[in-house]
Amino acid sequence: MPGSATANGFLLVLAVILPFAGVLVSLALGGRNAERVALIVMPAGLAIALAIVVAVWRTGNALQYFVGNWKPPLGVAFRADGLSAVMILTSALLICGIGLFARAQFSTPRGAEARAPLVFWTLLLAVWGALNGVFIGGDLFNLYVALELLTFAAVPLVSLDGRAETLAAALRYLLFALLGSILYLLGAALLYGAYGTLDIVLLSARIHAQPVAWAAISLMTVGLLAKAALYPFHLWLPPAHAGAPAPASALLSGLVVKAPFFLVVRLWFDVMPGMPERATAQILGVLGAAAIIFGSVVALRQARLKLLIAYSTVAQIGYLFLMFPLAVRPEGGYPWSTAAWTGGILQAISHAFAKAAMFMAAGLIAEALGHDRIAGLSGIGRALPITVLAFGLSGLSLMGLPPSGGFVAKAMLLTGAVAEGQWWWALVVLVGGLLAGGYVFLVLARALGDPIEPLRLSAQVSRRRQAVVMAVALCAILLGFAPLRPSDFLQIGRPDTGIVGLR
Amino acid sequence: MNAATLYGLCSAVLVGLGLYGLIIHPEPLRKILAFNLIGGGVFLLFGVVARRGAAAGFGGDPVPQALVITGLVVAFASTALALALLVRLSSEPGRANLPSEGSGEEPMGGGPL
Amino acid sequence: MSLVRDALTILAVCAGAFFFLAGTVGLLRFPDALSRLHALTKADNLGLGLIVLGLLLQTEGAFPALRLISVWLLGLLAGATVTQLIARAVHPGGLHD
Amino acid sequence: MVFDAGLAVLVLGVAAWTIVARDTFAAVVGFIAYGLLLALVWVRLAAPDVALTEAAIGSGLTGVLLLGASTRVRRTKNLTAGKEPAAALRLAAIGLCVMVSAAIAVLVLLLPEPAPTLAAPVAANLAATGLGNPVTAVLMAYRAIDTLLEVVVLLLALLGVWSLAPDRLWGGVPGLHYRADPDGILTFDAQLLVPIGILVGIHIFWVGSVAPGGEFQGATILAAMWILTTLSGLVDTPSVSRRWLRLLLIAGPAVFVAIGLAGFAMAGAFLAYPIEHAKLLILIIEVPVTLSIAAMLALLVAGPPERSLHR
Repeated sequence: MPGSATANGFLLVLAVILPFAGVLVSLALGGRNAERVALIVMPAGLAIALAIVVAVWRTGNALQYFVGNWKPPLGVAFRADGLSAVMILTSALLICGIGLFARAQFSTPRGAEARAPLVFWTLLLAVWGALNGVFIGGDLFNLYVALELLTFAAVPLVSLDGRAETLAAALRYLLFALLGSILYLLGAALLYGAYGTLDIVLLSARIHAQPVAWAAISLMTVGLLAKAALYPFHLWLPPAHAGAPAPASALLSGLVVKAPFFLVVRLWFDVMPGMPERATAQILGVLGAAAIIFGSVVALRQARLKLLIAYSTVAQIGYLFLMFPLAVRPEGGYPWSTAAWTGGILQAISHAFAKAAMFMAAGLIAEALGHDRIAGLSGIGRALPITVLAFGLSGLSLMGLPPSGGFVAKAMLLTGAVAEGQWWWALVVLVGGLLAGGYVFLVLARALGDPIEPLRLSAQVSRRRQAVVMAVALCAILLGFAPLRPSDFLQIGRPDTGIVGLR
Repeated sequence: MNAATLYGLCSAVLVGLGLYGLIIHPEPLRKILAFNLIGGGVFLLFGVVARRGAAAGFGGDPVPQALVITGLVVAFASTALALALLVRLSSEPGRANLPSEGSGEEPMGGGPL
Repeated sequence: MSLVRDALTILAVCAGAFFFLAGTVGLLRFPDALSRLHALTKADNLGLGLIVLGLLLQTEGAFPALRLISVWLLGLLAGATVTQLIARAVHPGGLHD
Repeated sequence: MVFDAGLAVLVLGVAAWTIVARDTFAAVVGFIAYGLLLALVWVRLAAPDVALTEAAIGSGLTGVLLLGASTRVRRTKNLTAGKEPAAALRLAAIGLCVMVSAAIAVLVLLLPEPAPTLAAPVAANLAATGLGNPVTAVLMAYRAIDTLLEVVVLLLALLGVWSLAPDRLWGGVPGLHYRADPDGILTFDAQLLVPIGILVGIHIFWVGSVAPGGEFQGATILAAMWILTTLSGLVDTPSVSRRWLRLLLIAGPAVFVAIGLAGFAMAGAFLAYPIEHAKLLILIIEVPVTLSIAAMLALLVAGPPERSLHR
C-alpha cells in the first residue's frame, strides 16, 4: 500500500502551485509586472526547493502527499524521494540563474506591454511549475498532464523571436512532442486496463512480466525518448535549441529535456523494479552511445556557436542513457546502489549547469559580436574574459575533466562499466570525452586567438550578466567535489524490495 | 466477442491507420490530422478499458472516462497551437513546408517526421 | 393503444430514415451544388421531422418532448443557415445577376 | 452487436478515407465525420459524458480549427505540392502499421478478465463529494489536480498562440475581421441562436453534477456562441491586452487554486472539501472555470493577434 502522507508533504503542493499562481498573476497584471512577479517567485520557489531537500534529508524518507486527501488508486499522490529533491533543487537554482541573466534581455519597455518579455517571464514560471510536477508526480496520468504543461511552456520559447526558421523548429519540436505524448498515453491506457491503477507505487506491486506490461512500458519509453531527443529522435533538437533566445536555450537544453529522461528512470526503476532484462537495457545503451558519437562528430563540423552547443546537447543526452545497461540487474545489490546509476543522475545535473552556462555565454558573445560564427570569434577572449572563462569551465564538465561534475559523473559511469564487465561502454565514454575536448577546444582556440583586425563590439555586455554565467558554470565545477561513490541522499525513498530475483 | 472487445480491435486499427497517415503525408496539416486520428484510437482504448470495468451500477469505470475528457481537452490545445504555428509559418515568405531534413549542417537523412 | 403507438413510431422513423437515405443518394448523385443542396435539405427537414415525430409518441412528460422539438427546430435552423451560406458561396451575387 | 459491428466498420472506413483523401479540405471534413461517429461509439460504450465532449471538442471545435487552417494554408501557399512518397516507403509504412495494429489488437485480447476497475471506490465515496455524476466526481474531487493543471494547459496553449503575433501587433485583435451584414443569414442566426445556445450551454454545465454534462461540455457550447457572434461580425474579438479579458481568462484557475489552498485550512489538504460544503465549493469552482474555459477555447480558435487596435 502507498503508506501515509508525511508531514511537510504540503511543500510538494507549493512547489507546483506557486509557479503557476505566478503565471496567473503575471497575466492578470500584465506589462512590467510579469518580470516583477517572476523576481518575487524565484526566491520563494528556491526556498521551497531547499525546504524539500532539508525535509527529505532530515527524515531520511521520501515525502508523500495525497492531493485532496484521496489516497491512490482513487486519488493522485505527490512523492519526493532523494532523486526528486535533487532535481527540484537543480531546477530552482538554474531557473533563478537564468532569470537573473534574462533581465537585461527581456526587460519591459515603459508604457505599453511588450510581447516577448510577457511571454518569456510567464513561460519561465510555467516551465518551473511543470518541471516540479514531473519530479514529484506519483501518478502516470498526472505525469502526462505535467509533461504536456512542459511542452506548451517550452514550444513558444523556441519561436520567441518569430523568425521563420524558429517557427519551423518550434513546429517540428511540437510534432515530435505530440508523437511522444500519444505513445505515452497508449502505454498508460494498457497499464490501467491490465492493473487498474496508474499510481507508481501501487503499479510496482501489481505489475508482472507480461506482454501487456512489456508493451506498455516500451511504448511509454519510446514516447519519452522522442521528447528527450535521444538519437535517432534528435532531429528536432538542434534547430529548436539553437534558434531560441539564449536564456530560453539554457532552459530548454539544461532542464526541459531532463524531464522525459527522469520519467524513463521512474518507469524502469520504480514502476517495474527488477523487471527489465539486461538485453533490453542494452538497446538504450546502444542508442546513447550512438548519440554520443554522432552528436559530438556533428558538433565538430558546425560553423555556428549555438548549433555546436546544441549538437553537444544531443551527445550529452547520450551519456544519460548509458546508465541503463549498467544499472539494470547489477552483479550485486540494487540498481540504484551502482556507481553507474548515481553517475547517470549526476550527469543529468552537471550537464544542466554546464550547458545552461554555455548557452548563456554564447548568448553574451553573440550579443557582443552581433553574430555567432565560430570563425569570427577571434579576440573575444580579451573583450569578455569572464564569459570565455565560464565557457571553458563548462567545457571541462562536458569533456569530463577534473574538477567538474561531468568528471565525477563520467568516472562513475566508467567504474560501473568496469564493475559490470561491459568494457565497451567505457570506450564510448572515453571517445566521447575526446570528441567533446575537440569541439570545446575549437571554440576556445578561436576565442583566445588574436584578431586579424581590431575587434569592434556591437554591444556592451554588463559585468553582472557575466557574473551570473560564471556562477552557473561554477555550480558545474563544484559538483566535481561530490564523492566518487553511490550517493546516500539519492537512495532515500528507493523501494528496498524491488528486485524480483531477491524476493 | 462482446462490444467492448470489438471496439478495442477497432481502436487498434485506428492507431495503425493514423500512424500510416503520419508517415506518408509530408504536409504538416495532414500530420496534425493523423495525430488527431491516432488520438481518437488511443482514447477509444481508454473507453474500452472503462467499459470492461463496468461495476457498482455504473455502465463503465468512471476514472478512465474522466481521463479521456482531460485528454481530449489537452489534444485540442495541442492541435490549436500546432495549427497556429503552421498558419503563421505559411504566411512567412518562402516557407511552405518544414525545412527538409538535410538543411545545411544536417548530414542525416530524414526520418518519418 | 401502446401497440398502435409503437406501430406509428416505427412507421414515422422508417419514413424519416427513407428521406435521409434519399437525401444522401441525391447528395452523391446530383450534378451541381444547388441541386445537391436541394436534396440535402429535404432529408434534413422532412427526415429529421418524421423521426422526431415518431419519437415524440414515445416520450412521457412535457420536458423530453420539448427537448425533441427543439432538436428539430435547431436542426432546421442550422440546415437553413448552412444551405444559405453554401448557395451564396456558389453564386456570390445571387442567381439572377 | 450488429449495430456495433456496423458502426465500427463505418468509423474505420471514414478514418481510412481521411487518410487517403487527396484533398486536404476533404480530409478535414472526413475527420469531423469521424469525430461524430466516435461520439456515437462513446454512447455505445456507456460513456455519455465523453460522447458530449468528443462531439463538442474532438469533432466540433477541432473541426473548426482544422477547416480554418486548411483554407488559410491553401490560400497562401499550395502545401500539397510535396513530393509523393515512394512506393517502397508506402509498402514499408503499411507493413509497420499492420504490425502495430496487430500488436495492439493482441494486447486488447490479452487484457485480464475480470477487468480491474475503480468503479466501486468511486461509488463508495460519491456521497462525500455531494455529486451524482461519477465522472464529474473524478474530475472535480478525486483527481481535481489533473483538472486544475489541464485548465492551465489551455491557458499556456493560448499564450503560446498569442506569442506568434508580430511584436507590433501585440495588444491587437486576434483573428480575421468579419464584416457584419445586417440582412445576412449569419446575423439573423447569431441574434436568434446565441441566446438559446447560451441557455443550452449553462444547462449542460448545470446538470453535470448529476447527469451527463459538465464544465468542459458546457464551456464548449458557450465558446461556439462566442465564435458565432464574431463570425457574424456583430461583436469583434477583444484585444488581447484588455484587462477584463485577462481577468476572465485567469478567473477559473485562480478560484480553483484559491479554494484548493483553502482546503488546507478547511479539510486538511490541498483541494480537499469539507463534506458538508463539498457540493457548494465544487460549484463555486465550476462557474468561473466554465467561463474561463469558454473564453480560452474561443480565443484558441480565433488565433494570434493579427490586427492593430487603431484601424
